[in-house]
Amino acid sequence: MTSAAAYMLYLVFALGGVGLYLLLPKAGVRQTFAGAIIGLLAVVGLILVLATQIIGPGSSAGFFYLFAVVAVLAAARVITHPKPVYSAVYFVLVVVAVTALLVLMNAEFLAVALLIIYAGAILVTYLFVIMLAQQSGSPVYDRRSREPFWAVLAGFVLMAAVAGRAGDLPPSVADASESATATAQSDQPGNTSAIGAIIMTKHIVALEVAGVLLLISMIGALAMVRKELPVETLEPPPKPLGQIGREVQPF
Amino acid sequence: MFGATEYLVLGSILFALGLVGFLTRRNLIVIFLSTEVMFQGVVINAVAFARHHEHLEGQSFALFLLVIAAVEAGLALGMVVMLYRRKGTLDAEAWSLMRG
Amino acid sequence: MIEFLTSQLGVSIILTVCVLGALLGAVAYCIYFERKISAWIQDRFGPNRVGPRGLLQPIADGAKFLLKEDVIPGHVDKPLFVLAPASIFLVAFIGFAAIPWGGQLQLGDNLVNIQVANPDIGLLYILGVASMGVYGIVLGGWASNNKYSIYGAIRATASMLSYEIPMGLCILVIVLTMGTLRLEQITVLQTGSWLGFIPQWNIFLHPLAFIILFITALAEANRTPFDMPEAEQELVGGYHTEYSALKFGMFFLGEYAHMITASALMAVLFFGGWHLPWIPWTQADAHQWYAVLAKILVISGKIAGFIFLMMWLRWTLPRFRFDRLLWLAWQRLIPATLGLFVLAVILVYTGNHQSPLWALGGNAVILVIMLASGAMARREVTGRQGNLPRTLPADTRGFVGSPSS
Amino acid sequence: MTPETLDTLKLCGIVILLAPLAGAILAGALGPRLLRSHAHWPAILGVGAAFAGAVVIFTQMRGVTEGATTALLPVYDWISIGTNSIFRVEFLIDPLTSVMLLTVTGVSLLVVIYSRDYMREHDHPERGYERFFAFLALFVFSMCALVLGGNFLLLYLGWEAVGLCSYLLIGFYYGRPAAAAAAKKAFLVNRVGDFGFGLGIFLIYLTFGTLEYGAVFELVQQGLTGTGQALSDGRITTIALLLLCGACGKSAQLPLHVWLPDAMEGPSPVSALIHAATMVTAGVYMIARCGAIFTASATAMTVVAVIGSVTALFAATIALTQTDMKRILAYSTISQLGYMVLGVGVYAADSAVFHLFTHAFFKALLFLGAGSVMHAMGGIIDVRQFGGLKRILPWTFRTFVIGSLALAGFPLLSGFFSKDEIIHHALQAHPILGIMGLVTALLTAFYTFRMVFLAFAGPERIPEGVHAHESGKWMLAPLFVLSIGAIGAGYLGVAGKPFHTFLAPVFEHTFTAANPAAHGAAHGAAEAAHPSFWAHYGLMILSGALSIIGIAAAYVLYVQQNWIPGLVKATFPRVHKMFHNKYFVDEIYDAGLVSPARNAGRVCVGLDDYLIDGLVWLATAIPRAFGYLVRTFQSGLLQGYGLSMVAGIAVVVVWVLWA
Repeated sequence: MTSAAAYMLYLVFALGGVGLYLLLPKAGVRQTFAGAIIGLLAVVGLILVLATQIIGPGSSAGFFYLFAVVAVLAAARVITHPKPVYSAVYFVLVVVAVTALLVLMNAEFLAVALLIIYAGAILVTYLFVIMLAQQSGSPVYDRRSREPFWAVLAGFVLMAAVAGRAGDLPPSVADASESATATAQSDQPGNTSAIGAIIMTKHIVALEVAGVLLLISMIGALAMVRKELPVETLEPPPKPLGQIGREVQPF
Repeated sequence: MFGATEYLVLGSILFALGLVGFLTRRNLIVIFLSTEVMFQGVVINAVAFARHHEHLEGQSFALFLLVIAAVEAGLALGMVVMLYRRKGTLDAEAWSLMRG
Repeated sequence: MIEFLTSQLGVSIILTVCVLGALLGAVAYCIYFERKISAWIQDRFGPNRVGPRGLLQPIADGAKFLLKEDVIPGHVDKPLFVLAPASIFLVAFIGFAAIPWGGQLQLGDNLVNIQVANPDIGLLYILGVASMGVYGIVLGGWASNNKYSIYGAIRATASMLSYEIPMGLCILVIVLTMGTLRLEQITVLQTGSWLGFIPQWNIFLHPLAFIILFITALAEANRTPFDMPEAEQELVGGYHTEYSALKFGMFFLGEYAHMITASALMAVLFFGGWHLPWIPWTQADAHQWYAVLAKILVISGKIAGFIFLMMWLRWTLPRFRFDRLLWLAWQRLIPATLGLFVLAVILVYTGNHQSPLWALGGNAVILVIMLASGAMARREVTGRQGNLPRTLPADTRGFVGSPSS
Repeated sequence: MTPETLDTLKLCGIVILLAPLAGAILAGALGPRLLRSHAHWPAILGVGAAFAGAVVIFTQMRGVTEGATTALLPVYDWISIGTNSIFRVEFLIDPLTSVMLLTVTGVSLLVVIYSRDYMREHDHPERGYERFFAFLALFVFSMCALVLGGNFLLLYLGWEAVGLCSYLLIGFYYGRPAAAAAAKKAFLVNRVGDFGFGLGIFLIYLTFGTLEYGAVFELVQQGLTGTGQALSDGRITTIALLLLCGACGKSAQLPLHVWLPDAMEGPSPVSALIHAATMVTAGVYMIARCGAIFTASATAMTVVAVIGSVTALFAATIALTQTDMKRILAYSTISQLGYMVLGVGVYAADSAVFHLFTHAFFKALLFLGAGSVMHAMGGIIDVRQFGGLKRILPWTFRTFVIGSLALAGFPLLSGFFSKDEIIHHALQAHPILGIMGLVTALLTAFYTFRMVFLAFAGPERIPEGVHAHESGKWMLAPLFVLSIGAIGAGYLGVAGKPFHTFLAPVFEHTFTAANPAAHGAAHGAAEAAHPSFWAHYGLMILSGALSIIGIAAAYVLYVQQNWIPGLVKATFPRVHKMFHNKYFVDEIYDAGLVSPARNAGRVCVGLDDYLIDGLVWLATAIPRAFGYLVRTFQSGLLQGYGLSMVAGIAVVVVWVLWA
């Protein structure tokens, strides 16, 4: 990456940081409109920087731009939306976009695994919990952020520090034979059996450990949630007005 | 020719967005969602490096990352349910018993 | 132009259009047939006013869905309320992309797949898409802001999450036996016969897996006897209580599309896809247009057969109680499918995975264990029913029922 | 002994140790959940197996006709320090061991069987039922380890382990303050004795460089005969007195006897087993086992004899005025133990062991009988509160009388023969010792039958609200078996003296004329070999007459003319008060030892609270002040920490990537 590209990238990041700061839920004046404009400008700038400085013109990376923009915008909404349900739904969008990006990188098995595990299992449980815990409306703690300025500053400094060096990639460490097989696989998309082979041979210990970890976490979660706990605050939070069908206890 | 740079930039952006969400949001569930966003950034990063080096280490690493994410989700949600039962709120600031 | 049309991409695009069109029609006529079959089973006439023998009834229904006022109640969460049926509709249809409809077709110099896409991970793709189906229900139930809807959604989510596990394990049994995730490849591998008259279909290797897959397919599609989310007597309409007009229609069509996907999957995995028994497609004519057409008809016939079976069950069996539903999944189906999975692993390891004798023997052992444990558990089951609490425990009641914020 | 015999002995030794231990573990581990009211079975089976092993050992030892009768059987290396100091787990099996094992496991078996009914109320187990049996079986294991051990280290191990079991069982009813205090007292008083005992063992190791019995005794012998390393006389005397200190603690001899009467707070079977028949005799066993050391020092032997005789008389006088049945029996036990120690002290170790043997039968019988009475009286054991029980508890009464007659030395019962032997040897050693023994015998007969008459004779008196009933078969059966022992055990010591002959090889080099230190007893032993009629039977007739006189006096005083005791009490108030209050020994200890120690403790507490804690407080003030400053940074909020973490990571990343 040239230094010009890097500086342009920092500029875009700074713009994005300002936009994100404005978008984060805060008390007082709503600045979401300005934040959205600035954030979109930053995304457009990001595309321009990527297109002109990093990927270069002429390259057919259209799908990358599409899914990258979707991923970034959805991720921004995950962290800025005042309703947790929407955060979760936007996160599904992030997962779908990342899945697509993984397909672009020929990691098809991983892509589908990500979709099944994240979108199919993890996010549904998140939604489940959100639905149970918070049926509608957004309480005050969803409408106020904690120290948005310092968080955005720290996060974006970190991002700039890492992304600024992303262009200085080390040369590929693949040796000739591995490279040949990988190329062969990339010619014919689909590397499921190759991944299976490497996981079952080279990373077999890690696989076993992962299985044990899953088992332990399952037992732990069961043991934790089954336990009866004393309820500290019994009175429910005040009800919002104007909700139909919610005044009668179901049982 | 595959260029990994743009994927790495994207990965770092997702990671940082998740980080900011983790630091600013007060809803326990959204905090965990933010960590999952960070995971997505890491997955993209790992796979991009795997593509760059043309081997499968990165992809298998990302697979194990999925396992960790599943474990985290299971335990974290269990804890959230329990905390919610205790206090009737999802506010992370309701749990500051370790204040010095 | 001709060149493009005869390439794989062109064929895929044409196929997409055809399949989508055909499916929409098929789904609409599924509803018609459901009504006809129910009438037949209950000794009634069924729809017979619109068109000859009521054949235009689905079109009239569709027109009604389209033209009715699309009510969006005031208390709902509007964006998600709209998103939910759309997502369920979308998810129900994109799964068809990986179904192999008719083998390969010789088009000029090209040999093209009669399949929208034949990815390396076809089966996983279908699983992944199917796992997204639950979002429509969850979001619809939550967004409706209605306690019946949310109960329906919670039930649906719990049952779908639970039944996805035995479903995935059943599919894994076939994957292990076949050694591939490509649906086309799985179909091709089921060519031939044993002893000259038994087709080499997986149903004859793992009948138990098929039965369990069929059960889970019913549960995944929320069909009777597993249609708890919309149990009318308890929950009005379940998660789609608040929906009307086109959005309701989308939920409705989504359910039938789900049935068709599941049937196609079962046909491919267990009944040899487009194979007909005793008719070997020889190399010479296998890729000719008439062979492909015959194959498409065969697989469509198999799908229709499964759909008929599902409808038959719906009008025959009573509904499960919800806790029994989850009990069945977690305490019977998952152990059984785990056993099948282990069996498949052992068979592959010993190299007997294509031997019906060994596979059927293993299936029989697992079936016997299942039945024995069921018989032993019977007393406990009746006791459990007697001890069911009248009301939910206090903390659960507060957790689920009370409006928070 | 043939190798096969040695193998059998070793196997039996292992069974004797492990079977009760396994019983204890099973009863303790499975009792609370699984066995519940069947928790006695592991203990009964374990102790039964041990008893069977003891019988086998005994028959094997009886069968040895030629060669050495001592077998040292190493089991495994236990502790090895360097290369030359190896402490092994090893068994020493000789006639003394086999007799002790037989006594211990036999009485234990009977007591465990007895406890099955005793520890339940209306056939419903008491709280801690399984705990009781676990401890009891553990005690049997410990006692067998003590007896079987082939070196001083194992002896010490068993010594401490029986002390522990005693503590646990005295405090069995830990909810009662009296029981807890009694357990504590027993433990502490035993610590005093054990401290001396431990020092003695250290000194043995220091002097001889080994703890193995045979080697040590060999070295002592060589030192005495001048064939080996020379020993200073004082060293041996010191060792012997230190060991005696331990024996005093364990066997409740004079300065350290105070714990035993209080130990009666434990359940009656425990009193019968541990505080009458087995554990308290460990001291006697130890002195007998270490005869080579004790007989090497005339001073030590004198001290042993004096302590024994004084304890015997002293405890007998206290027993005259006690009213608690179990305490009377406790003082009687101390008194009889005094006899045994006296016997060892006058070079009559075989007689002492014989008395130990017979005493185990009749004293266990008496305690179990007292327990039966207590069971019937609903836990009341004070003889002033009931009387005339002989019709209510006929079988208890009969067996109790047999035990009492044996204890009183009534002619032709077991106690008569064994006690008579000891008095005989004492008279030969020194007339005063013998006369003290005779007086004690008279008093023994008197107080024993005072108790019998108060409890069983006269008009029926039962405490209010008690439903008195005879005990069940599980309790009566051991009483019958013990009665037979109480009547017949004495005949092993007459008519050819098979008992003494069996034991003779153990003591032939120590408690005999061959021992150069034993000149005083040589004359007596020689005379005993060819006794004239009056020299032998005269004493028998005298002690039998004393016994009958004592019983008759008790009958007169407590049945016929029962106004006399009151008159005596009124006439000699001071003497009665002194006897009744046990010579004020507890009070003296309290004033002389406990109170000063407590006051010193208070001073230490004050120092600790103000001086030491003050210094510590000062030392902590600095970090606390610092902590006060920085605690504001610890918000307790997850994301606060997260923010600082991310800031730090950002700094590090920038540093690493860009600097």
